Amino acid sequence: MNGIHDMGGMHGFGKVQVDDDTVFGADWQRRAFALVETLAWAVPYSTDQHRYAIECLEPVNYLKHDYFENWIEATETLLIEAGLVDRSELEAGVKRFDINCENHAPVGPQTLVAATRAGAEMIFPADTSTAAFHVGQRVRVLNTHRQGHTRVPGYVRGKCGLIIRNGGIFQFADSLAAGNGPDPQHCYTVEFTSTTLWGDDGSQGDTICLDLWEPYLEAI
Amino acid sequence: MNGIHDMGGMHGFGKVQVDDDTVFGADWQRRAFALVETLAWAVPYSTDQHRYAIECLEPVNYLKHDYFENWIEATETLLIEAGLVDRSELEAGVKRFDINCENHAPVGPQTLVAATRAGAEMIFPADTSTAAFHVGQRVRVLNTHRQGHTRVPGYVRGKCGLIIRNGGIFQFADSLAAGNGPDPQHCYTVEFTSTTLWGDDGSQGDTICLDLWEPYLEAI
Amino acid sequence: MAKKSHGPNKHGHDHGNDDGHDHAHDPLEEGAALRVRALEEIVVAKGLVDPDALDAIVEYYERETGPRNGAQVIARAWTDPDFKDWLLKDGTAAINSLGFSGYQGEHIRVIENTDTVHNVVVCTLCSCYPWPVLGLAPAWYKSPAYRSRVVREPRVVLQEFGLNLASSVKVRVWDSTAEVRYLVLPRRPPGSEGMDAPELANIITRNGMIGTASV
Amino acid sequence: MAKKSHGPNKHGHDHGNDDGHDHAHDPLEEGAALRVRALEEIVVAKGLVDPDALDAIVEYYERETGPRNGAQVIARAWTDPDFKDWLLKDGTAAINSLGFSGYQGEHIRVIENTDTVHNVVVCTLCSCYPWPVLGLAPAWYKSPAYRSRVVREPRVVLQEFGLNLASSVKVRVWDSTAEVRYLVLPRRPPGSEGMDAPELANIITRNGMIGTASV
Repeated sequence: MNGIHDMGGMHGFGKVQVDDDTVFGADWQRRAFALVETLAWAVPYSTDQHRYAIECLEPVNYLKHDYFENWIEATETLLIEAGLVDRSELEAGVKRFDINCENHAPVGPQTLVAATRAGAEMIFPADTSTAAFHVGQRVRVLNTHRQGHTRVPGYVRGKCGLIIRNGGIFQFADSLAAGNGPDPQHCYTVEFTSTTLWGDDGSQGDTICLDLWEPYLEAI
Repeated sequence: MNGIHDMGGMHGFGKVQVDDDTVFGADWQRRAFALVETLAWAVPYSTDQHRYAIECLEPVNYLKHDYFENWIEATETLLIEAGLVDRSELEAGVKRFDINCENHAPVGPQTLVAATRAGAEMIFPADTSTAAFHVGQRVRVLNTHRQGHTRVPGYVRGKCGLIIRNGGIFQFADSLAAGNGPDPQHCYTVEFTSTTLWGDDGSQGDTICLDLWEPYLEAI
Repeated sequence: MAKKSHGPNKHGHDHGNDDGHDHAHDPLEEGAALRVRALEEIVVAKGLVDPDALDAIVEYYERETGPRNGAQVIARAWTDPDFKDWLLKDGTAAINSLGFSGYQGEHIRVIENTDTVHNVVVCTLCSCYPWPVLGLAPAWYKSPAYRSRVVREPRVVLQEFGLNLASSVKVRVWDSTAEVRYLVLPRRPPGSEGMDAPELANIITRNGMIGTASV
Repeated sequence: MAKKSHGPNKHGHDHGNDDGHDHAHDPLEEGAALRVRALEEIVVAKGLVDPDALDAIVEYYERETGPRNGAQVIARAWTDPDFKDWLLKDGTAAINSLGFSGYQGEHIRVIENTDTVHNVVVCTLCSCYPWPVLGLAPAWYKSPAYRSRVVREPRVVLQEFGLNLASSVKVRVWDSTAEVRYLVLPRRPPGSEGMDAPELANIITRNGMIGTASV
């Protein structure tokens, strides 16, 4: 979707606060982070579903609120969609109904840390599908403007670049976020010249590289 | 500039509140409108300079504040830039220094209303420059991403359309907003198919027409 | 949006609906009202603004502009073929001839709805609008929702306005990006054959002349 | 951002800098803190969350991840040519061999700065970042200013970080749009020839491994 989150190339956000390397500035941010990571097991939701819920926040809130408050608001959305919490509970700050946890089991500390250390399974065997494109090939990014979650930023759509790597076959974010399973796709690193993306306002000689799934691309 | 104001095509702003046809919902909005129109004479500033000042507001304020508050904040910026008011006066709500009004004369009611009825002079004689393009010609919009004010929305940049009208030679908004005078340019109506702009997510058979000044365009 | 103005209005311009009820307390709204009052006081004290000019310009827009002007233009075009030809060829001149002119209406182009084309107007970058014939823009026209969506999914937006177009009708969206302002000439509705121009003007709506209604 | 947590912390997790000073009163911040506490109470009461898991995951990230991990990887690469080759060929495996692995680090690609190419990493769409080797992302990396600008005007942004690149050096910006996370291998600075790996690790900064500093 063409959301406020897709801000590559925008003007108006001022200078980078280069000295602000805060990770958690307040304890509630730690708790927010922990809740998002932990609830992902019980609800459950994938990272891409959580990202999409963030992208669907009201644009003014996306900009106004703290980064971790946006994470929490997105998780509230996912909890409500799953029927596990309702709006009145969140407003009152108290539980008003019980749920059947059979399909929403809480994760324990050991399991959670062990799984976090192990990481997610996102890649599929190389022989499960044939690549449509090859390294060294020039491709164009499709000009798509769907409502759903996607990982192709607006600033490369319709633009041509060079495939510099085939990273393998990965779960496809667009499909996962839409609840349609991993739908594995080849994912390529595509290099664009800055002037292709930004015209005369680009940075002469410089390039931008993105990892783009095969369905985002077409041959030229 | 690629500002928050350039929102053609964005998702995330919800349904249109079709029944809200309020012009002024509160008296302060009337006063805000009148101040912006009246101060344009004394400071002075052009409509395009005022638009650019709005575009330069912090994105979160642009979305959070009332439309007329944005108009006022932009006018405050222009007053400060002209040295006529300073930040401390605005914060305190009281005058702290006098100004020499010789070059900043207030407009009287008769003059203002008569001038408003007459309108601005924006067009130049047809024989003052030769058109680079003609009706029926296909053109491409340049892919520009400058910081300054421009009237070419992001969603048509790099896209091809058909010139359906040469509207004449007009003052050039980009130049006026930059304080470089009218720099008159031919201004064309260019029609784009919806699918050119939005790909498969466009509206089949429908088109979008924009008035675009000659410097935005190139022959194809 | 709170409609009550806060505090005494020393300029005597309170046209707000001060109906004695307490409206919802909106701190953003109050902040804006205070901000505008502060600016007004400073610039009047500095001699940059003549308070009478403030009154005059608001009165001008509220009394002399508005969609009733545009409705007269459209009604005339529906009842006078020569005027209609002129209006479509040189909108500004034809409109001036009815006494409507001025700022944000220096160059008006009238675009005609037909059996096969429906027109709708927007300003994606700000809120350009033909003030002399339609008055100042309504809130929805200036909203991010309208500005962002009507260029990408005009039919969905028009449906929200209650306007369902046949797929055989092409939509043309006009984004007011330069100095021309657009006015839609709606199709004269069936059943209106017996009406004269003043009667016709009464059935023509602001939304019809923007393109978010059929008439 | 206020660093003081508000009210009694009944879970006993106050790692904040509660230094006894009153910080600026930020209603947005307070609203967020209350919101998070409310959600925590509800989901714990419903049995969706084990409070011990909340503690454990924060402790894991604060203790076991962070830029010191990445610095060890880089120092090893600077001192062990075979490891460097492996790291550039299969970053994930080489990094795993040093004991760093996990969520948001399943596929790490290491990109090498040279005399002619400088690399810098961003995630324009959210804030993707290689957690196992760099920890959670710093505020500036997640900011709209960085995300919007570094892909369009990387040299201007790098100058704000104090990094002035010669025009002969090409900048490659890596926008982390899919599942690969990027780690920059900075150039070993002149004068560091006598340092061993632990000493080298001490001079390698988080920003150097993102690409907003030279080392």
